Amino acid sequence: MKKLINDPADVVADALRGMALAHPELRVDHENRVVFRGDGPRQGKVGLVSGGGSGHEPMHGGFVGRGMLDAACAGEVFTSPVPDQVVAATQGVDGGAGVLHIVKNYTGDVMNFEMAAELVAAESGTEVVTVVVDDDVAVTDSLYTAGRRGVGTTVLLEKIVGAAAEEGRPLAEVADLARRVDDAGRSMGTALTSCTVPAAGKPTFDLPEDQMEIGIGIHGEPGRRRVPLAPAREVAEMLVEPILSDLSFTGGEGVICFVNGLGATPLLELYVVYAEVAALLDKAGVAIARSLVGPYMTSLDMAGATVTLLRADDDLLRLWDAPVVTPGLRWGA
Amino acid sequence: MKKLINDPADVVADALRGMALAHPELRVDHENRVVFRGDGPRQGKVGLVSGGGSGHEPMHGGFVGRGMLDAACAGEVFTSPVPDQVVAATQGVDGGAGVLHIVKNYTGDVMNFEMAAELVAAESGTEVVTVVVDDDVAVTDSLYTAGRRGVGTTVLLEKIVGAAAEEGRPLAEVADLARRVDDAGRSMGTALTSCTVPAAGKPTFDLPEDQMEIGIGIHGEPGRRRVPLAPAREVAEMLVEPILSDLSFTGGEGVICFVNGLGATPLLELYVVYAEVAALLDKAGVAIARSLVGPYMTSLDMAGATVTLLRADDDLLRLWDAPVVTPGLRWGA
Amino acid sequence: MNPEELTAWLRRFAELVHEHRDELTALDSAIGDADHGANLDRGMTAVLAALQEAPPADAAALLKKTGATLVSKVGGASGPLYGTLFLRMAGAVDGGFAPALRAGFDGVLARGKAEPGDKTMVDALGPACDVLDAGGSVAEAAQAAADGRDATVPLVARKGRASYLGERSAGHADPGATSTALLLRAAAETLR
Amino acid sequence: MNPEELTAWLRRFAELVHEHRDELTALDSAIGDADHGANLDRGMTAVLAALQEAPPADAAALLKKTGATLVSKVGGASGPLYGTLFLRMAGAVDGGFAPALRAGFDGVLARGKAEPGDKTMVDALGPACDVLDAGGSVAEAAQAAADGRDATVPLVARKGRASYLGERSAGHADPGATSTALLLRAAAETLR
Ligand SMILES: Nc1ncnc2c1ncn2[C@@H]1O[C@H](COP(=O)(O)OP(=O)(O)O)[C@@H](O)[C@H]1O
Ligand SMILES: Nc1ncnc2c1ncn2[C@@H]1O[C@H](COP(=O)(O)OP(=O)(O)O)[C@@H](O)[C@H]1O
Ligand SMILES: [Mg+2]
Ligand SMILES: [Mg+2]
Ligand SMILES: [Mg+2]
Ligand SMILES: [Mg+2]
Repeated sequence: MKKLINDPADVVADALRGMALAHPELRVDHENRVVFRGDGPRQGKVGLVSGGGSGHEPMHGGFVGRGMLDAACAGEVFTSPVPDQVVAATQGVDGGAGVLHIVKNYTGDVMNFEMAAELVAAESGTEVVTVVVDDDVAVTDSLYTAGRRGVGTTVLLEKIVGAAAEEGRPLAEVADLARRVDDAGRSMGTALTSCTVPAAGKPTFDLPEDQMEIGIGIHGEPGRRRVPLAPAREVAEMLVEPILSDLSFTGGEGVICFVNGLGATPLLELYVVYAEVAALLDKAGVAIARSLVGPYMTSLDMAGATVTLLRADDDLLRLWDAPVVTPGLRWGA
Repeated sequence: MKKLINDPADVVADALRGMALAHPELRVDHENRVVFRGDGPRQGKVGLVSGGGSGHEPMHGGFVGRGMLDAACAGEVFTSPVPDQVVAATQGVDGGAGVLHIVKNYTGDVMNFEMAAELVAAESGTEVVTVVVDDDVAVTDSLYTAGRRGVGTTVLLEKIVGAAAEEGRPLAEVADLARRVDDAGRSMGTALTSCTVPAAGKPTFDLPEDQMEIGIGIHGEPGRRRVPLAPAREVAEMLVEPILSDLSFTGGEGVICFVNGLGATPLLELYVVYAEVAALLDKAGVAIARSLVGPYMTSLDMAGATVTLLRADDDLLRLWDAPVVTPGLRWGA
Repeated sequence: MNPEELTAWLRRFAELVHEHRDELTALDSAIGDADHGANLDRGMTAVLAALQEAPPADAAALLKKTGATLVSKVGGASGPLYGTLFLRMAGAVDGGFAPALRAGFDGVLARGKAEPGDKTMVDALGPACDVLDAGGSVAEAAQAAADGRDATVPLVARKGRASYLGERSAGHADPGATSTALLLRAAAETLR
Repeated sequence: MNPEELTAWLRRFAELVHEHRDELTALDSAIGDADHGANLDRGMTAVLAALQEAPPADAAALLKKTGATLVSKVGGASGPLYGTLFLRMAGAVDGGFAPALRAGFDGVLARGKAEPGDKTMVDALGPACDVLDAGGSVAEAAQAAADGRDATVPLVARKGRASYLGERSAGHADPGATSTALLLRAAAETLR
């Protein structure tokens, strides 16, 4: 295992120390491993709390700040945070207007956030609403599975809903918006390599030099199928086609097109992929209203990319364009 | 070779297409492979032109925009741009106040920019001043070498000098400032893996699972020495110590501390490294005034990091804090 | 049940988890995210430390502390599930091991909403409870749990992250069922 | 010299570069940045295309076009250096191959400021010029270039990116010296 870390058991704590030092505008609760806005809690503002396993940086801690999250809980690598963390985050962002939990759809995340919400309900008067993000079209969504994973739409949702909360919209409205964003977003990913969980010390799976995985998630799991390595043009097709056939993106205001790097794929390649995705969307008659290209939701040192399309309307685009000041995403201020 | 690309021969052209599509605020001259500000040339403003081989994204094309570069020339992967590109860039940003060429100190870059400057001088009245960045303490700076490589300081310099040019300062002053920044910046890097040049198809060098290179540059070259894989704490020491012993950073306004990822190293690890670097600086009595952590100057898919320290004064910090609106670096607007 | 025998059980479970940490991680690598071994090892280490620091006075308090520690130290799917198992056992331990484990199992079902055959820890825990309820010995329950674990091999997962793999999840034992088989094996070795 | 024989030389050089592309890249991988093979192959392919598209009327025009094409298609260190070599040859080709090559060599020295023994293309080109100036044959010059290339193996580089490696640059032939040896070999095979 080749990583710039100290003891694998300390990686999350060490990285949080670095984050706190690099971003004095944030407040990091090292005991509970929660990253807070330095200027929170803000009275009368709905608090946005997210979190998940570590290893996806900048998601979620890097999205804490004005116009996005109020707090993010950092679990162990690929392990959802524990309820205590979520309780601490929820109480720490409570400005009297209630708290929204943004949870990616993984059994562990859902259960731990659920237990936290139960604890908060038992202990305090803070109103908590939970929205679960499930946008990965690689997973068959049926009664007989844990449902779709939450992947790239999470980043877009945290930005858009963060802007709405910043405007002072009430909890019910913010939660509705979050559900609307989740409904309108779809993602699909590919991996050229696996990744190495520090505590495991070796790659989660082996992928021969001439093969790639299609339909992977962001936890180093193998995908739905293994295919021969293909040019970016064909890879883009394998990612875009299932998204387009799952939901109609034509008409309206166009889409926010998000090409995400999984940690070990350089920006050069992401731009190559973006060019191919854009060409496919053009052919399909889907207009790109906004785009985001970069490593925003990673999977440790996995090489690969995910594509997310979010069907946008004027309201969503306005919220997307609103100022955001976080370590991971910043514009307008 | 596992890359999300099409034909290796097309990778730069394909990525520039993606960049142009993802950033409509830029203007990309695909024939000359130059990325321009969409709103340039700006009358009366010194034009800043940089460039180099591709494979370092977001450097340099991603640093084109308000408050930073006016144009960036994209060479083939790891191959400096040709004079024609630099001439096109120079002419395209000429707003009547002269043009600064920011060149990283590599023989190829220096010669190609030099030939371009000769051509511009012969063809037009545009005044061109060249500043060469040479900040890599891994390279012995003596009369008997090509001198130090230009690495991380380049990013900080382009930001700071970009802000000064945006203020309307004259060419001589902007060039002086650039030299001052170069003088005040030092860098050192490490690699855990080599990288694969697309046209070469295999890693530039082999690095056993238990070894790392210290003193690498950003072109996949081996470094000054190979050492056993070490914890981040010790790696940080191997990078920071040579910088501190090359130039005094104590006293004054402190430093801008830049921990850079080389393309395949995830942000999680960069924060771990940053925490260790910050601890070492604290011990050495060096105050961190500002920080930058992320993959801003990459070396294709190399795993590793570089550390850059820039001795800052109030003027530099004010220019660092000034608004910048580029795909790769953005704040204040 | 007295706190001593329960402590012995938990100690042995912690030992087994530690010994099988890499195996659990390898199973979770095949069909999950490679953290199950680290998760349970971290959790049970914390449990032993908590019990050591302030030994609970009775069986119920001990199980409660165990469950609470797992909930607050493990995370992931196994944290809430193993945590709930012990927390619910605490409420039924007065009746002995069998009804306590059944209550814990019901908690796991309520929390995780998995059904038998979904390729989860339920497939090891359920058969063990059935054996105990039918008057079988703890050793027989441990065997049932081990058989349940083995029976997960051919299954296609329908719960947890293994379900994302679809057909590709078949051919591997479920990590959670494997750790649950260790839990019952520890019981067989320490409880009468 | 007539354009035909120069064209034959350049064609053969392009062929040799293409054949040795991987070898040049491997040498540049050892002590550089793994692009020398691709750089020269791209450049010479462009040169052949340019000469094909509009065949220059005389030797000087042909060499000028070759140099200009290399300058605008190669980049890196080798683009300006090989480009300058041919551009300067154009000005001296009336005197024949030997003075032309010497003029080109002077251009390379002026542009790159390397000295003999710095482990660069200078170490292959210099000896070849010396042989020609002393009245040797092109074949003898090619041999001198090859020997010069071989002599770069033990050297520690002091120019170009190989110099960053310090002592570690010793033990490998210089890529530019190697391609220059091919240039002279092509000359030996095509020029009298
Ligand atoms: N809904 C569920 N009900 C019961 N057990 C489950 C459920 N989901 C997952 N599990 C169990 O949890 C195990 C995985 O635990 P672990 O790897 O620690 O958590 P995670 O899946 O969050 O990484 C699975 O092997 C399975 O036995
Ligand atoms: N200053 C110099 N003078 C002469 N030749 C040089 C000089 N610097 C580099 N070279 C030659 O250029 C070769 C490298 O060319 P190439 O790999 O194409 O460019 P780059 O080094 O920019 O990647 C070296 O092997 C060396 O022979
Ligand atoms: Mg997990
Ligand atoms: Mg090069
Ligand atoms: Mg797991
Ligand atoms: Mg080279």
